[in-house]
Amino acid sequence: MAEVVSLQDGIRHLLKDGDSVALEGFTHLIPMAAGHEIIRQRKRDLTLIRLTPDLISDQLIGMGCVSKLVFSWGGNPGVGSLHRFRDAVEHSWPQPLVIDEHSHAGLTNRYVAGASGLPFAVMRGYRGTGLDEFSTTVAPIICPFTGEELRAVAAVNPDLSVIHAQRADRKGNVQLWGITGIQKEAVLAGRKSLVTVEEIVDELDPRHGDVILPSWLVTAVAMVPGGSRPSYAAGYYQRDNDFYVAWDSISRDRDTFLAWIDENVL
Amino acid sequence: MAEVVSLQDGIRHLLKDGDSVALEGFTHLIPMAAGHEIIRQRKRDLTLIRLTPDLISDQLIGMGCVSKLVFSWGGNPGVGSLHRFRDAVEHSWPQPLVIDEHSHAGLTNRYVAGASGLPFAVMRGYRGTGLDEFSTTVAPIICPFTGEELRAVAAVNPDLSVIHAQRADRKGNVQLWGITGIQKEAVLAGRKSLVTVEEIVDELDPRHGDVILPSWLVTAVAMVPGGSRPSYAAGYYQRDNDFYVAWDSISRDRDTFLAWIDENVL
Amino acid sequence: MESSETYTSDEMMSIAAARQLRNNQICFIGIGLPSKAANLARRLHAPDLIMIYESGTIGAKPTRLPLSIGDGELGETADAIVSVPEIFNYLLQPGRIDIGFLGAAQIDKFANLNSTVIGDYRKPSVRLPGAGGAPEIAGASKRVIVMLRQSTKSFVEKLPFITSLGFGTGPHDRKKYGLTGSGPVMVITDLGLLEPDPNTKELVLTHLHPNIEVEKVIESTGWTLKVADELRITELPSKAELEAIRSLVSAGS
Amino acid sequence: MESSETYTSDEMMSIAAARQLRNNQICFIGIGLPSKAANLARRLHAPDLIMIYESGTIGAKPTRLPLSIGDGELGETADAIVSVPEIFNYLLQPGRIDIGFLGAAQIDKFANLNSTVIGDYRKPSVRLPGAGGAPEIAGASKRVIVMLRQSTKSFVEKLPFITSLGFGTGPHDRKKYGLTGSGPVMVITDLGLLEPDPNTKELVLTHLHPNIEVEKVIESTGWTLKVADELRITELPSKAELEAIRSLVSAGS
Repeated sequence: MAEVVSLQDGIRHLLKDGDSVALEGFTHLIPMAAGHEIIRQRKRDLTLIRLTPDLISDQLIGMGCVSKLVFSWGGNPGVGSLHRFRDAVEHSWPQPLVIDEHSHAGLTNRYVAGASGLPFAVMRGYRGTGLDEFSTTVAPIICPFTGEELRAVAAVNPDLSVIHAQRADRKGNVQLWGITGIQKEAVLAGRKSLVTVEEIVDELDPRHGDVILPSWLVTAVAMVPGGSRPSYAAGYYQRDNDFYVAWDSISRDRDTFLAWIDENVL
Repeated sequence: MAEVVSLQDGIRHLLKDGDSVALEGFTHLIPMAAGHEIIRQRKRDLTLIRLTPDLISDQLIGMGCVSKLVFSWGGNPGVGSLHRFRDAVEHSWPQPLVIDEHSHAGLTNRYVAGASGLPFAVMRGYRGTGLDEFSTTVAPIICPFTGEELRAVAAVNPDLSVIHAQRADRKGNVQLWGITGIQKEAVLAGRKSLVTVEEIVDELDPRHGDVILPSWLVTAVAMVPGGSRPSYAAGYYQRDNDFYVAWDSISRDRDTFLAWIDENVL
Repeated sequence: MESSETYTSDEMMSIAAARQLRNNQICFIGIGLPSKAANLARRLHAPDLIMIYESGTIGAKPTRLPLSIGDGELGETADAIVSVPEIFNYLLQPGRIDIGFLGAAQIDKFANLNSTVIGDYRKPSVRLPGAGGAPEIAGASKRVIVMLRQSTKSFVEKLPFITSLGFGTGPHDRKKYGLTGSGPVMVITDLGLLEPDPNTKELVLTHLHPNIEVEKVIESTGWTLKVADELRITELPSKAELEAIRSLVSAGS
Repeated sequence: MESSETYTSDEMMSIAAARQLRNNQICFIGIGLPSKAANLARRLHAPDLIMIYESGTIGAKPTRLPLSIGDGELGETADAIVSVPEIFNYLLQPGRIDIGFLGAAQIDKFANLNSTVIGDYRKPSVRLPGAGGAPEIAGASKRVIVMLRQSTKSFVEKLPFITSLGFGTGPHDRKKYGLTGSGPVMVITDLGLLEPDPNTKELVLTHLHPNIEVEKVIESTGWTLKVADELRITELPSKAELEAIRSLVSAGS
């Protein structure tokens, strides 16, 4: 059964240096506050796993928390580059960044395999692309019935999976709705999981399109109102698109970036 | 886009002798009326695919529509045997019945593979059991990353997949809720699909837990109120448990069975 | 030791099974005897037992005993309903289930189960319903509990068909076949309880139900049944247990 | 032929792209230029265009141009929201998408796309965002339409990295690599339209946008560009098209 904890305690007890950590949320419900707590606790040598590394990944990378990134699209959606990500890959600042790069479909299926207790998943894809050549977590596999060649992708099972959701009840049952992306699979693939929520309520009344994560599938829940800003939480607040645009200039320069983190996160 | 048709026309135009046809619905929303229409149209040599062949399968088998059954549990839930199924397997009455037998997990993953455009799916299971020995649609597969031996199950892609749902709109968008079982995968795995519905409405207002099948994923929709009886349709009518119990004595004897079909279906 | 009330052997079996379940356990429930026992446990000492049915309901709290594993009340009272692929791939296969709770038509001394055929598979004398969820429940649940009535027809030397693997031919087969759960921990019958020997994994009679003679159990077993040195007697059904089981109304009735 | 109104080359590109979409088509929409063109088509001749975004929204009808593929309004106006695994495995992979609509940083003469790096993969001079959904959109959609601005930096002889396969090295590679869709049918730029030669699959300039000289297109291409014998001129943006594109308000603005 999930334990209700503070964000600080959740990150302190569930994540240690050197761990792999998934932070998921597809534009919506990105666990930004949890990422900031990781920065504040100065976790090091993390393998960060995320389909769409965006601002929170840029911040974690820029602050030197991440030594390896497993991802499938690393940009600022609708705006452009992630400058801290680029600086790490192009100039090893503040430290070298190892990458394990996939397509969305590929990393998605790696989570599905991880959530399913399988060592790999099968898919069409990769063949003929550079991704096939460079990734060590993609391999050929032959259909035993048709002889067709497909691709296997290795399961991903993060040491800790972190998501943000709208609500939990006091028993730790979690409810999220709207665009729920890959979050269910991320939590199920994780060896442990931490869910930050907008609020903890007595009862989870049904919401259309909701995904329920029963308490026994979650390790810990922490109440963090606004925990997804500048991403959004449907039913609570909107996406701060202006901040996403502003991030481009904040993050472009190392000193500006560090000053922003110093003022806004630390 | 799905066409709105009569049940009679739907079965007539979408299903021909010798086809494979999935009828899905897990206790809930079983497409009984569609099965009866198949009997009335005296379709022959069908491969019937169904996780839980129950009364409708018993009737189709007993009426000689089915030459092959792909299934994972063939009983009358909570009651006992399916006597027509047993009679076909044990005494080839009214004709021999070829079976391709799986576990629920196995046939489920065959639908998942079929829905996913893959020739097979990977799972843990079958090893050490008689199912592994007798099925030609299960094969060993080795994980290219860990060397672990698992099982591949062949995709199933029915010529026609039939389900029953609560509602559709006039454009053919389908909405079902409650226990929705394997129906989404069955429709997506089908080369064609027919959905019978309790009613056709102007607008599908949201229902908690609903599954939406957009019109462009469905071939045809037919309005058949009560089309699931004696199974049930959440929000419309309850399961007729008495009839499930009564079926045991109706179906035990060939003549009683034929008389019942004559009176109630033909 | 006499009961203050009379009870049937089926009631004893269900009560003995219900006692094995603990509150907050995650149980994957087969239909029939297991479903009855689990719902009985919910009314007694395990109100927060989390029942999972293969139709997709998680945490259902039915007021009546469901006739089928997809009854309407299971859906209406569930904490969540998920698709059948999620039940098997996301919840069962990764080993998240504490107790897999199964019935069967036949069992052998290594707790392998048959629910497929009597006789030859290709020309059976009795065609049974088949596997359903059982093989993977038996394979992937952390622990498995089996319930079936004991007779020489059901407790057999050699199964005509292995639907669900218990321990195969001994202590090494589960590993050999890559099964991730630890397998059957108890077989509950109308006569007593059997548990696998920790070393050989052969079933051993460890408990007799009240007023059952050990000879009766041995005679009702199709192999030479091993009996524990310290054979214990199952506790009599309590008044509360009997009241609870008799108040379980089936949805079909 | 002069337009009665002035317009930018980006507007021409978006309008030319929007014209390629038909009502009721199922389109898998990449963010950026394709999203703008698809939403423009919805406001013009294709109100029932079914847009699929990789975040999981099916049939979204946004009133503003989304900044991201997971904007709130996409979810709120969708016919259905599904999980990301469903989008890729159930909808894209089996070939249910009519048009895969992609942007890229670079393209080569066989319509292979790069959105990963400029320079060496292990030590890139410019690290781009990467693949996202593009490789499988390019592989599995029935047909693919590509949009990117034309220059010798973007239209290159040899890609540093193939993120998404167009035709590989010629007409046989899609089959060889098991790609199920038929591949790119058109590349829409700010200068004109390119289409693959039916036999060689090499891109051929088939349309010039109004007031663009063919020499300009050839100079803006990093390989020796083939030009169709019958080079046609794209129709001028209509008043309605220009009004529609200018009324597209971005969610970010």
